[in-house]
Amino acid sequence: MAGSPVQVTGTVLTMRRVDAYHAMTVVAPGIADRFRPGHFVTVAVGGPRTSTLTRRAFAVHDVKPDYGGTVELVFTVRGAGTAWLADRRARDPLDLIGPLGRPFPLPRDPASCLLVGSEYGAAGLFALADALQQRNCRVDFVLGAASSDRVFGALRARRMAETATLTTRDGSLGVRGSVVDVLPGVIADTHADVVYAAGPMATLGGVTAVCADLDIPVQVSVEELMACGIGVCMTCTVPVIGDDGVTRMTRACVDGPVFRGERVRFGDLGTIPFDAHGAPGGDRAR
Amino acid sequence: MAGSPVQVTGTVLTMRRVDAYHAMTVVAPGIADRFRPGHFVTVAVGGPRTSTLTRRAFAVHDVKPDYGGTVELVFTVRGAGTAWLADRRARDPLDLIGPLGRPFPLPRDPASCLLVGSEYGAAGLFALADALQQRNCRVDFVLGAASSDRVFGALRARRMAETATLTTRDGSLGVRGSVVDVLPGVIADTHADVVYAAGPMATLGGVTAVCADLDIPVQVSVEELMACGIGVCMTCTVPVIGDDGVTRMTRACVDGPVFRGERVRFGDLGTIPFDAHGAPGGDRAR
Amino acid sequence: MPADMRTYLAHVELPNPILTAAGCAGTGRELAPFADVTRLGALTTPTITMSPRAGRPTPRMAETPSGLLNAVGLQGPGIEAFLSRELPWLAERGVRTVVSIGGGSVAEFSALARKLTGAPGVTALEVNLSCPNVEDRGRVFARDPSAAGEVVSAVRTGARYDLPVIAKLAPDVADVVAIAKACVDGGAEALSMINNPVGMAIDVDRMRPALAAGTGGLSGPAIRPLAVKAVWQVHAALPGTPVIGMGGVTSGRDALELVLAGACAVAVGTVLFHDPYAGHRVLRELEELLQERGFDRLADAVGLAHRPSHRTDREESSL
Amino acid sequence: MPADMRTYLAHVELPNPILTAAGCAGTGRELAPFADVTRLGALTTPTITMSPRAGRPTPRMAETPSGLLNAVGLQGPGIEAFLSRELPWLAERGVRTVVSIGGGSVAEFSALARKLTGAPGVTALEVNLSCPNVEDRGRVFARDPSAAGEVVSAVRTGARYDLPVIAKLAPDVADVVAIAKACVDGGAEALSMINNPVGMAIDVDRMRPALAAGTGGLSGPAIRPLAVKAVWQVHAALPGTPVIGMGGVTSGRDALELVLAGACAVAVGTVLFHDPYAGHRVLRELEELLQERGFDRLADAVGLAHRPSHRTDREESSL
Ligand SMILES: Cc1cc2nc3c(=O)[nH]c(=O)nc-3n(C[C@H](O)[C@H](O)[C@H](O)COP(=O)(O)OP(=O)(O)OC[C@H]3O[C@@H](n4cnc5c(N)ncnc54)[C@H](O)[C@@H]3O)c2cc1C
Ligand SMILES: Cc1cc2nc3c(=O)[nH]c(=O)nc-3n(C[C@H](O)[C@H](O)[C@H](O)COP(=O)(O)OP(=O)(O)OC[C@H]3O[C@@H](n4cnc5c(N)ncnc54)[C@H](O)[C@@H]3O)c2cc1C
Ligand SMILES: Cc1cc2nc3c(=O)[nH]c(=O)nc-3n(C[C@H](O)[C@H](O)[C@H](O)COP(=O)(O)O)c2cc1C
Ligand SMILES: Cc1cc2nc3c(=O)[nH]c(=O)nc-3n(C[C@H](O)[C@H](O)[C@H](O)COP(=O)(O)O)c2cc1C
Ligand code: FES
Ligand code: FES
Repeated sequence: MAGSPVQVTGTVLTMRRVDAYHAMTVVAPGIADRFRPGHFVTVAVGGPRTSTLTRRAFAVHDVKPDYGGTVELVFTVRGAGTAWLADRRARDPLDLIGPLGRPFPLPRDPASCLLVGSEYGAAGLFALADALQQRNCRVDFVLGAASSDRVFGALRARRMAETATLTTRDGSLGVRGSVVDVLPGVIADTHADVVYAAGPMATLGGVTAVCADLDIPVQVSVEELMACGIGVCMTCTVPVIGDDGVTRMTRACVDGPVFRGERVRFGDLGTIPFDAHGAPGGDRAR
Repeated sequence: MAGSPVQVTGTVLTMRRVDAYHAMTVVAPGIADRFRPGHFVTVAVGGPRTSTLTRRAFAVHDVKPDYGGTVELVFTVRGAGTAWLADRRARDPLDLIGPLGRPFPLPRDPASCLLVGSEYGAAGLFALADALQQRNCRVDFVLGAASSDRVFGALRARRMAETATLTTRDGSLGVRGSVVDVLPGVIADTHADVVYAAGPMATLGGVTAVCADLDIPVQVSVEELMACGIGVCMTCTVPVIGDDGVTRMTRACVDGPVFRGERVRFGDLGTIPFDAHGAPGGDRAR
Repeated sequence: MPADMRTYLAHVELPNPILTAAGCAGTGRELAPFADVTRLGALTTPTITMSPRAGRPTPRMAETPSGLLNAVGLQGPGIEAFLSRELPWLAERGVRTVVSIGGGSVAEFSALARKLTGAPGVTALEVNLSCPNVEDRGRVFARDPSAAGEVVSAVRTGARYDLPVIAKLAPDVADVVAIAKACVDGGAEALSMINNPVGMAIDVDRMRPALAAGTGGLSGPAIRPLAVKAVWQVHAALPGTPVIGMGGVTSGRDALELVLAGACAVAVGTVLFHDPYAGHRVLRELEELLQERGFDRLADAVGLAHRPSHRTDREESSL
Repeated sequence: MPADMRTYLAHVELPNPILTAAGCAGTGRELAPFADVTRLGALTTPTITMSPRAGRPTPRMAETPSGLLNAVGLQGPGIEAFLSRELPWLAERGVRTVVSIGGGSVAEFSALARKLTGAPGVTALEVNLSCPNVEDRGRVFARDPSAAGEVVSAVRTGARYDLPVIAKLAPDVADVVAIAKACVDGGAEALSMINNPVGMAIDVDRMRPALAAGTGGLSGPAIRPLAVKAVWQVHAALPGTPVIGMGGVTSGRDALELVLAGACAVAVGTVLFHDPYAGHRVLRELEELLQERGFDRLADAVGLAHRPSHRTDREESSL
């Protein structure tokens, strides 16, 4: 049943602050069992009679076999839902659905893999790094953020990977600039065969452009506002080019969030590309 | 400033179960200072981003000078708001407005006072009993409810009053029946000069009818759905006969909740009496 | 004894009154891991259009208090792909399927009805009247009694006689009863309500509309009072017409509210995004509530809140 | 530097844009213990009618998700008592007062306007168009452009030329812009929106409508998306007409949402029942938000979300 999502009432095990982030470990056996790197979960927020209806999506940072299976999420407080989540305490119940989405595809043969994480996007890459190393892949990291407190996982990346390059926009840690700026150099240094990236859409677009230039395959984990996370609402679509060369408005939650970078039309985000399947033409119901 | 309401963020001091009731003590200095028996408070429920917008009204059961002033509420869980309240724990913040409403008028000279409380209506009568006894009034109680676990304050009533008559509808405690059934007998036995009553509207109507028959003054604390509790919304009106003999739809929250029983048109609750001031006639905007 | 939960949409019997709302249950496949969709009263498809539609640009959603704004723009594969790839999956499993259809003109609606006639597995057609009429400067059919009636009658004529036609009404009209009557006169055997009223949110950080499309449809518990009102008014005016009530249902109590107002079936929409198992949960809760209240049959509760009231009611309740 | 918060309703300057909504701030006296009502942009009175009105029977309220249903039925003392007992209290304290008026006929509206002309302390008249027209089978004025326009023009004629006339619109109409235009054509110098859409709740225990009146007006955050949409559409169509936005405002962010959509003033209603100090809090929060965003003047933010969008917006925001 790997991959088939379940809805569970988990129990918060621990809450920690990690710089600008909250790390939450939840006992959620059915989800931990089925997890593969790149999966995400959705969380019901606000408690009974809340006015915040929609679930919030989070990458799974880690799963552990403890207590039958735990999942760890790492998040920043943005709006109402994440503020509520940050207030949870050990033993609180938490309603989770997962694992969701298409996980990162792993190379069949050992390869040199460069993992690029910007902001909280970094959180989802560590389970991937583990899986890659188990397959005897070389793993390198590029982690970046606006400021040093938002570079997630630098220590762990340094410990586990061959190299870990850090960037901050304000220069407070590592190289001043973005992960995209250092990418060509790091790719050259690490002889990367493949790049995996997670972070804001603009960053993913930049990473994809660099990889395309250097003709290296890149897998990106995209983000789009999600109302359901399970493929029924059609709010999370991204213009993605299919195997047949046709661009379709493709659901990030079930057909992604991981896509081959060059398939995502980053330049056309927030639009319906004129050549997309079903793009406005004759028929215009609401 | 006695009587002028304030909005305060109180702190829950204790939560106790008392039979079918929850008793909650809240540190709320400004409110305790201004309290007189018969006042009520309103409580914001549900926390941030709740979907339950309106405050809930509760009689003040007791005030104490501890910690600068505490108020105690006694309530049963009915819907979403009281369920949330029942989940509060010591040290939780609680947003209160009070004291609200017109308190019980006290007799100028010592008198024999019969206090009639049905269901949670009993909660508001103990502070009144204290005040009456301080004025050298004789105090007797009639307390009733559907079943024994819902008769509030029987012990305390027995301890402090000359007599305390208990009634339950299922006969599980005291006399089987309602407070109204025993009232004529108790009035005769205690030589009551005045009756004070709180409880469901039907009970108050019954109490008032008995008192009218016996020609004894009665003060009732009425209950009507309240959206604001401070007199601005006009949702809590009850048909009440004014000093000029004219019936007006009168706000229970600021003009009550305490009224002279014979002024309340219990038989016409849930209607606009045809002879009420402004009753439907010519002009009918929405 | 549990209440008999069967209900009827025209002559079609459903084993229970809980449906999914159009556009909220995907193609059926997506819900399957969470809940047995064959056990629903019926599943309603997203609105199917003639041609494939890419829908609206993102952002397509915004959360509002107890509500959700969406501007998906009827993204879908078009009728041919629906018939070849989506309907068969439902039909094979025996999922009772209400097919929602949408078009920009009367002719398009009628063509869709013809294409769906005879397709195996179609339980009923639901006419999504919240579509802009390209022949009337994009005014939606649902806002104009005569346009609404015309569309319904074209669908009724295009579809086989034994396929019930349901007209789906929007609440943001001056007089929903007038639209309902026009639809029934046009041949609708049942009505469903409410579709999303149009709403909007502004992102105060970007200082732009939160949705790329500007406006969107409001759904969720926030709109339940509008749904109850629409069902109540239409049931009062057309007591013989079956009504599928929807709008903010999250629990059996919410469903019962719509039933008492006059709905003989209830659809769950937005709540599925929060709880994919909600349809089954709402059904169980509704069954329990009916049983507690001593109902033998769901049908006896339909519209019951319309019975004349007695003055004594109030006093009993406050005892 | 704090932003200049002054705003204008026609030629009348208000020191700040936060008003109270009609029927939500009582006569002013009730709020006074909690907040200094003279510091509000203005206080709007409950709708004043010719004769005293006892209103609707109770229950008059029901809570709904993020909303409140009310059926008060315009209980009030009538114009004479208002002029002799309520207005003077406000006038003496210098509370800027918008007087809301309601009638069952055009003649009644016009008579009210004449009675209020010259009364000291009246800042503007607000015409509550959500009143049933007794001459048109109880159809509310707000749902019919010509009836709305006629009422407004009668009030405009009845009131002194220098007393601004504000028309208050309801959202449950097929085309709010058409009503807005009719009101402006009828002489309204400003528009206020939204009044409560009609909704309903059923008490599933009593199995009866929760409100004695059956239906009621829905207010609170649940309806904010409907308010933002109405303000947006009307501002787009009539950019020169001042709009007072209201509907579910609970915070400065909510107020800013309406301002960016096109409102030059914002009224707080239902939130006052929860927090009697809300008007002042919302004002302070709005000031802070404007300052954070670098605005020198509130006026510069009004309708700003309408500016043409650039593709780059999206990318900036996701950085
Ligand atoms: C696949 C995926 C994985 C994610 N992983 C992480 C993670 O590991 N750590 C982390 O901090 N954040 C992650 N996010 C973003 C996270 O979902 C948002 O930060 C969160 O939903 C914001 O909720 P809020 O209540 O704080 O904000 P609000 O503004 O109150 O949210 C309002 C609504 O918008 C949706 N929403 C808002 N921002 C986003 C967003 N960026 N993506 C999707 N929906 C959004 C919410 O789900 C909600 O429905 C991920 C998003 C996706 C799609
Ligand atoms: C002056 C006054 C004093 C009261 N004192 C007490 C008391 O000491 N102990 C106690 O247990 N209860 C008391 N009540 C009743 C108490 O207010 C309700 O039980 C409570 O509001 C129910 O809230 P809920 O969230 O559980 O129910 P819900 O059904 O969720 O409430 C929905 C809405 O209806 C209102 N409402 C529901 N029932 C009542 C009611 N009976 N009276 C007024 N508003 C109501 C709520 O305020 C809320 O706005 C008093 C009511 C009034 C008016
Ligand atoms: C994301 C989304 C998509 C929808 N798509 C459709 C649709 O395709 N056709 C339609 O008739 N209604 C559509 N609706 C409206 C729902 O079917 C339903 O009428 C409405 O949302 C009210 O119910 P709810 O509050 O339970 O969601 C959609 C609603 C949502 C939230
Ligand atoms: C209890 C109550 C009474 C109201 N009375 C009036 C009224 O007399 N006249 C009027 O024009 N609007 C009246 N309204 C509507 C409000 O003025 C306002 O337009 C509406 O409630 C939306 O704002 P809100 O969501 O902030 O409350 C009333 C609203 C409520 C809740
Ligand atoms: S979030 Fe609903 S389809 Fe992807
Ligand atoms: S509860 Fe609002 S006026 Fe009494």
